[in-house]
Amino acid sequence: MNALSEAAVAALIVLGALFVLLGSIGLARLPDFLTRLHGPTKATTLGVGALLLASAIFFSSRENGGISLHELAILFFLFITAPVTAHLLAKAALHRQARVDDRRRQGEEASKEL
Amino acid sequence: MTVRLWWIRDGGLIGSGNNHRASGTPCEPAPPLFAKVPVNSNLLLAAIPATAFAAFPLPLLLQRYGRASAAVAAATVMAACLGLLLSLAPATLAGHREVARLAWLPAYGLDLSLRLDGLGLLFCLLILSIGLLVVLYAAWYLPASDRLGRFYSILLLFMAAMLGVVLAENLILLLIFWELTSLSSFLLVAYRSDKHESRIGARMALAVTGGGGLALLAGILLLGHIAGSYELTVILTAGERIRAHALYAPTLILILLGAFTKSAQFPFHFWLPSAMAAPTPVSAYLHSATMVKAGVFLLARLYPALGSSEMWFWLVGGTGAITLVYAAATALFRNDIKGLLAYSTISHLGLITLLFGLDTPLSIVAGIFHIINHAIFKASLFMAAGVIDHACGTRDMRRVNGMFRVMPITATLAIIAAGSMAGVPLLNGFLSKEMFFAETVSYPQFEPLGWALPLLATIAGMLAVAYSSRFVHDVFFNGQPVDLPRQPHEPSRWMRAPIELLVVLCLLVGVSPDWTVGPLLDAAAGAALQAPLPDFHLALWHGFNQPVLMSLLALAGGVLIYALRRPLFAWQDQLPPMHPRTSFERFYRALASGARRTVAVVDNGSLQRYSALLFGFVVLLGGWAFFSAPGGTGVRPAAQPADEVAVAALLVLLLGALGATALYRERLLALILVSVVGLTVTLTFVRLSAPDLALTQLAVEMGTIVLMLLVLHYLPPRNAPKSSARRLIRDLVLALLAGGGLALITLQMLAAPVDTIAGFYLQQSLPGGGGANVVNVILVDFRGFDTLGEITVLAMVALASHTLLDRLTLSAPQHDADGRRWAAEAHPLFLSMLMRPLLPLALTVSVYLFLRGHHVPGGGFVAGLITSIALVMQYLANGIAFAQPRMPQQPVRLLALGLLLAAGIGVASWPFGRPFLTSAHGHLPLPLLGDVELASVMVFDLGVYVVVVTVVVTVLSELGRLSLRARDGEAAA
Amino acid sequence: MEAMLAIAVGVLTACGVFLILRARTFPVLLGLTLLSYAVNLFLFASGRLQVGAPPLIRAGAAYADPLPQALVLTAIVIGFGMTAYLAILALRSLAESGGDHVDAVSTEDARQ
Amino acid sequence: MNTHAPILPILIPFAAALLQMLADRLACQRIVGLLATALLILVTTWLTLLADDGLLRIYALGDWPAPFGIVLVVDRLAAAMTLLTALLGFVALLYASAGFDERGRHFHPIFQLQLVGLTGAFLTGDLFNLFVFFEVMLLASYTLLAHGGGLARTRAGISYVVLNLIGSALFLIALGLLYGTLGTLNLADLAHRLTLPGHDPALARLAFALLIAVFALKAGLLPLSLWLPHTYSAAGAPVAALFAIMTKVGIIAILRVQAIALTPAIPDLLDHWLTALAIATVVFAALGVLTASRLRVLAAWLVLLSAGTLLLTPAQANAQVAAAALFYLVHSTLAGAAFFLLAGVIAERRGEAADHFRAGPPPATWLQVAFLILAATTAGLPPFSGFLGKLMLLTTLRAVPAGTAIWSVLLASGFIVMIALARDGCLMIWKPATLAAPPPTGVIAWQRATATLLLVAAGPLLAIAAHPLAAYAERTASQLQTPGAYVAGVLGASMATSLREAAR
Amino acid sequence: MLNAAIEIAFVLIGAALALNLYRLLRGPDTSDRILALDTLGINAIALLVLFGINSASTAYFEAALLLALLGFVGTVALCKFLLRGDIIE
Amino acid sequence: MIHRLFPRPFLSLTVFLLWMVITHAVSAGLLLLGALLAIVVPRLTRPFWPDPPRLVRPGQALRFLGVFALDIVTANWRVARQVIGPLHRLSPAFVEVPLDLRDPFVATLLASVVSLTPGTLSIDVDRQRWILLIHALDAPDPQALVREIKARYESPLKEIFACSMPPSK
Ligand code: NA
Ligand code: NA
Repeated sequence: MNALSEAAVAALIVLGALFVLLGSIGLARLPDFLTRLHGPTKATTLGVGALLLASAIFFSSRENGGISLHELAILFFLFITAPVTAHLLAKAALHRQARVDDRRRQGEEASKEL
Repeated sequence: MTVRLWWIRDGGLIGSGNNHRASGTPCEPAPPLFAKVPVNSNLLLAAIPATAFAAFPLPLLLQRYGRASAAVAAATVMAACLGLLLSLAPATLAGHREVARLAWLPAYGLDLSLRLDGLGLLFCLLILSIGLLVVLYAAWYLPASDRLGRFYSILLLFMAAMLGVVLAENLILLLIFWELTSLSSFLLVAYRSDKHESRIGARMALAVTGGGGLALLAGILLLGHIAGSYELTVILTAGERIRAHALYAPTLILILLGAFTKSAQFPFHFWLPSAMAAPTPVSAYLHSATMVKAGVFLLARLYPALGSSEMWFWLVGGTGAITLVYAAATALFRNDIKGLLAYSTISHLGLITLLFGLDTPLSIVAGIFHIINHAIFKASLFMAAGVIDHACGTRDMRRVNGMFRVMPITATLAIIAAGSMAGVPLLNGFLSKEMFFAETVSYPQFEPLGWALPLLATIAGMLAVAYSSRFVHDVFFNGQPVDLPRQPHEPSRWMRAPIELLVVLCLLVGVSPDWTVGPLLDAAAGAALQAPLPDFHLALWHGFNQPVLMSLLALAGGVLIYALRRPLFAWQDQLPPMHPRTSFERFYRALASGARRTVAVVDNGSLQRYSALLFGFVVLLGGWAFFSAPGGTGVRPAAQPADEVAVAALLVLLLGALGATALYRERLLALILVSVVGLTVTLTFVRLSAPDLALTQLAVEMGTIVLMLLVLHYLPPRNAPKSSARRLIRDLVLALLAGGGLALITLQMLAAPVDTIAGFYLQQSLPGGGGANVVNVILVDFRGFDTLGEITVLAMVALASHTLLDRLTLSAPQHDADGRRWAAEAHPLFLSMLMRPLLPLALTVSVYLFLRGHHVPGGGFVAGLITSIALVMQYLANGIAFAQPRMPQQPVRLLALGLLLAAGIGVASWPFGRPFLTSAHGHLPLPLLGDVELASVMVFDLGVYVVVVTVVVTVLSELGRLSLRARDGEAAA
Repeated sequence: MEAMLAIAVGVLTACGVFLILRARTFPVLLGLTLLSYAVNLFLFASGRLQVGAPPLIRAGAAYADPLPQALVLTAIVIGFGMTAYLAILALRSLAESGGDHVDAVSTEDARQ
Repeated sequence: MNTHAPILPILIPFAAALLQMLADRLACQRIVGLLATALLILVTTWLTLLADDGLLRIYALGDWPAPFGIVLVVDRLAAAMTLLTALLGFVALLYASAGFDERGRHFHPIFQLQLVGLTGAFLTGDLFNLFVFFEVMLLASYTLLAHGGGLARTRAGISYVVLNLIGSALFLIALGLLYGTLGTLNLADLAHRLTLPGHDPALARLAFALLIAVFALKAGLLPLSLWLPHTYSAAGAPVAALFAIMTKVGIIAILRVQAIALTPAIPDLLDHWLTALAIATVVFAALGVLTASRLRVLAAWLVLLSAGTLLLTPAQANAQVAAAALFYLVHSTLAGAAFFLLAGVIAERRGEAADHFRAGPPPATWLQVAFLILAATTAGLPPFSGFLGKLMLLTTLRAVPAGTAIWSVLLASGFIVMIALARDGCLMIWKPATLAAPPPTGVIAWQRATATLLLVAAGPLLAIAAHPLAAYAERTASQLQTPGAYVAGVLGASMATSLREAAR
Repeated sequence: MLNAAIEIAFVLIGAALALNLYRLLRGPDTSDRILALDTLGINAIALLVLFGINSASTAYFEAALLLALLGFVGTVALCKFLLRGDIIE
Repeated sequence: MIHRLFPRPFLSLTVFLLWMVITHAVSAGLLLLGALLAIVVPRLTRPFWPDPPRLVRPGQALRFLGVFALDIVTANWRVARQVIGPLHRLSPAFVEVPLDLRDPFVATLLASVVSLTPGTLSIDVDRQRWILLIHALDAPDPQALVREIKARYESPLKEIFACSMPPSK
């Protein structure tokens, strides 16, 4: 493993970890649910992405291994699933934030429609 | 079959390879006895009980041809037995002892061995001859509506058991017959099974005599242990050794318990009067020749082994004496004719017992003589009582009066028999009572209170005369009958015949004892004593001596007592009434309710109690086992340092677990916290070099969340009452003990030295198992059998989800725990859209993990879990209506297919001569593709995959389907 | 590392035991889940703890003990099946008794 | 086929279950089940006869030698227990085939898998594999217990499942501790290593103690057995009949572990507590017998009573005691099962009064006779198997340390059972209904009658065949109590016969 | 250099885990807790990747892949539960 | 022929690529297996994806991916600063984006892209009015955001999947 790739790996690792932390800081710090939701779903995506890139470079540059691309698969799945979780979380939070009375009315209306 | 049959004759004991006879004493052969006998005599002996037992169902089978056929069958069986017995009688009377033996359970000293000696002959004669009379009597006595087959069959069974008791050579065999008499007499007493008093009387008889039988069993086992054999031949010659043994006292007490309960000795006498609920023929039989006589028979039988000790004297003599007087006194006050007779039976058995307790050769002779006499007069008396009952419709002496005028013949017969009972001269009862008086007078070992015993005997004699007088006077004279249900009359000729015969015997024996019963008495007494007989001769008149004086006193005193009956009865009326039957029932009820309370204290029916007991037990047992180890082991230090990630993970885990526990009432929150724990455990597995575990744990975790949420939807929210403080403390203590204990054990184990078999797997995984992922090779190959069992378990869960959820209807809540209505949108768009590409991609990943699992983390389980969760997500995202029709149908067949794949490839190794589940693997060189790896375990793993997918999808979708049913239910309502 | 694992096992066990002793089916389910985590970790630990040595055969590598791993895997899967079974039973009990008490008695009965 | 004989008792019901799952028609399932169970009787009889040569038959699954692979070990004990399982299975299935199996789904495959679990548990020589078979057995039994539905079954089911899940957790802890201390899972290998130095003896003791606790839970030892009467009495008649052998799995496991591993190395592990608790179990069960208000509940208490009686024996570590215990085990299993079937048939005949101990239409004469015989058998009255079993136990247990207490409790419990059975039987069989009761319902299906009578007849038959049976039990016990031969046989034989070629 | 980077990264991710935990316990709503759980899962992927680089082993790959593929199932199910109560309908 | 084998070529390609990526090795056997999966898996799962949109411009799709990746990186910096910066400066807002798209799957893709791009989060799609509801962490000018999303993401997606027209049904 040459120095360049080692440096790149090291930088990406720190960067990735930093973004992971940032995401969690957002989660802990931001004032309400919807803003909190932005933190982790964004920053962690890039954080994990950077770490995965580091991993790809790391394993690709080792003597015996070929090019390591399987980290891409992880990223790929994260990208498919992250919006879904964000979407459902947002929906759930909005559902729960609405006042009970409103919701009950809404639910009744919905059941009328049905 | 290793049952061997052999017969031996005369004495010598054939060893039965018994290695359980703990005592090292060799079995001493009995001294050869007496004369030559016909060759097949032991077969004849065996035939007596064999016939009885084989033929006892005969009346029941023949009853369809009428009562007469049943009676004739019973009589024939008895007569046949009697014939067999009589053919052996001459030799026996000559002093010969016949022994027959058939192996049954020789290792435990139990053989079917029989003996016929004088004692046995005497009892057999009584059993069979009185039995015949009872059969005859019953045929006329029992109402025409009875079909009698059942009655005679039970009677025959009872008779057979009695024959067995008196003919047994092996003491355990004796006990077997003994308990059979209890059992069959239970049936006889309960003959009128629809009557409450019959059932209770029968149960009391069984409880007392059967319970005594248990004591007897224990005593016999001890006796056999002491003597080294259960064969009488051995035991009867081992008296010295037995009496000297440390276990003599418990042995004697246990055996006496058996004898006393059976022969209704005080304080176990109470069952006998209640057993009068039996039909009178049965009473006649039980009281005279059988049942109660079994008890005194046992005393006579074991006298050479157990008698001749101070303990014997005090226990046997004391019990006999008390019973004699107590029962005689009680008899006087009974208003029921059968009650009076029953207590007189008890009293006479006390007399016999007392005679045996006096422990002199002559007292034994007298005891046996009185057994004969009592049998004869008591049978006739009961039959007479039956006649009266039959004729009058009641047995109450306050109503039955003046019967002499109505049935003079029966009355005469009864009066003679009662005379015998009272000990009036010229009758047989007088003779044995005289012998008894003589024995009390001459008893050598009773010096300081030399007058007490004769006094007691005289008082008992007076009482006997008194109750006999009452029987005679109150029934046959004493004015007019009062308010009888029926118009009394003389009984039919045949019903009276047995009584006539017996009364004639009373007279004959009374007048000429030597000529009538002399030889029989000699033989019986000789067998009982196992020693030369004492010098005695039976005669009516031995001159005017002390016994005669006592007899006269008794007669006079008895008449006097009866003359004073009015004040006596009045006095007795003030006494608190005694009802053994209700007392027994009360005793049983108290026992049952005590049991119920105790059981309820221990078992409150609550799972929480059960679980707490289980945990508590394990903690205690584990603590004891650990700390009782020889050479205490201190806590060893841990080996590897912990890094910051481990600390962080531990923190997460602790918070998750403790949070879930503290907040368990917030169910959803607790579930989330538990998932956090699961995630941490997954990471722990990854960290500690177990990637396969991590994959499995993770996939299972997802399945578990879905499962729990499906359940949580229905479980009623927040209605659980809080646990009490005591309960909380108990649970906390248990939890801390269990947790702390396991933590300490974990530390201790991790630091303990060990040398495992793991090396074999690591070494053989590639060459033998063809895979680099050792965990997978273990799962599908080294320990594939475990995996087969495991998927069987899973398959059953799926089957059970069908079984248990079939047609189950639950009502789903209309709003969440905070009262919100549910969101309107059932299937959010993003979810349902993004799940569409995810399914093929997840499938691809699971194919990867499946195919490569033999070399990298993965395998059938993980692949199956991923596939199934991807499929379950289809249900979740798009609903059952969308997903269900698209799934493979017939899950049960799929399960079978999966199991078949796994087991089928296992069987495929059979043609190659290899055991089940032997794997094969190899490389197939193909053009273009190079070596393709093939392994039979792939098929196995495919089976695993199929089962896992089917199970997870089936279970979760079955649970999901509940809501459809709930909705249908609401729509219908 | 050993101490960490021991603490984890101990706490999971304690929490599991406490929850299993509750009166409602759902906490019992959670308790059994926690207990099975503890048990799986313990069983796993019987092969001792090793970092970075998965039992995948490669030249010149050190390996963790594979056997406990296989056993734990079996235990995890069976445990899942059992949890599912108990969950189903809890629902059945709910349908039949109308409540979620472990003794399938109604709340009023349980208080008495 | 001779080579594969040891695994047939597992594979036959397994194959039957698969066939039944494939052919979902009830009629087919019945035929397959009955045929398979009959075949199982034949095969296990044959195996029992084979095993009587005293040799161990080791079947190394996957051709991997013990202790690395799983081995089935057939000795007299294992073979005889599979035979008992097969007999019981056939009778219970015959009974169930008259309509009970229609009361829910998948009765037949689960029944067969229950047999798989039982035979596997008796045959396996590997403790983790035993765990797996326990799970198979228990899951099947959970489901069979619930078969037919009803709140009582569900209630009993939850207790049963939760307690057994705790038991499973305990089993795994014990296994982990065994592996972590001794490094192996094969019973013979464990016994072997236990005698060698170099392990932590306290941990090994603890591990075996926990193992025994798990078995004791299955076996019904107080205070772990409070669930048992509820569970057994809630189950349907044929299911409860089959359950009669389930406590025996625990007892056999204790006997085996004690004989093979504990006696040579940790002889005092069962001292002081097992016999005391067994005595407590007997006392408790005898009290329970007095509280029963219907026949099936009584039968359940009797199962507990026999379990307690059997648990008196392992701590004695004595071949003669074990032989007596084995005879008693066979007797009590069959008698217990018979009681459940009889309760079912009587309940059917008495309409609303069912098997309650109260007045009602009297059952047919043959049922009365059957009840009497069975009651006598169970109460230990001669001349049936119960008496002989008790005789053997009393004979062999006289000289053991707690002999007097054991004698007292055995005799007293016998007395209580006798008076309770007399009372309850009188009420149920003889007490006529005061009001005009509904007439007995129809005829009893021949399958049920046959099954019941077969089991009732076992009492007399066992007594008649007592000598050969006791002799087999004695040979079985002496083989069981020769741990050296077992260890050498399992570890040696499989090594010699089946190390596969390195080339493969 | 690489080792130092990894050490730093471990600390950073450890801190992230702690923050997740804070949110998990703090709430205030169940949806916040679910979000924290979800983030915990994603951070765990980062941790796994880091483990892989640290020990130069590909044995962590499958676990990370699976977490990415299945980690959202729990979140989705929990959200659906909050929304509809019935997660499979 | 090709169409027969690969009725959903884009999905088949994705499966094949995924396979090659995760197997982490190249051999003839694996390639063949990958091809096999590319045929079999889409067929097996076809019932679960009844109405997939058709990818008509693969080239543009690649370019779109590039833009998207770049956006993620740049926007991340911004969000990172916002997260650690003073929170009162943020002006979070709900923004409604009227859609020209009429395909639910493509709309979902758009929503995903919006979600994955830092600072914005798709909340829901109103399928009656075809409006994408977005929550933005800091949106001082909502209309600018709407324009940016429509221009940067919606119109390329429309072209890639050829789904600007309302569906015929
Ligand atoms: Na009178
Ligand atoms: Na549902």
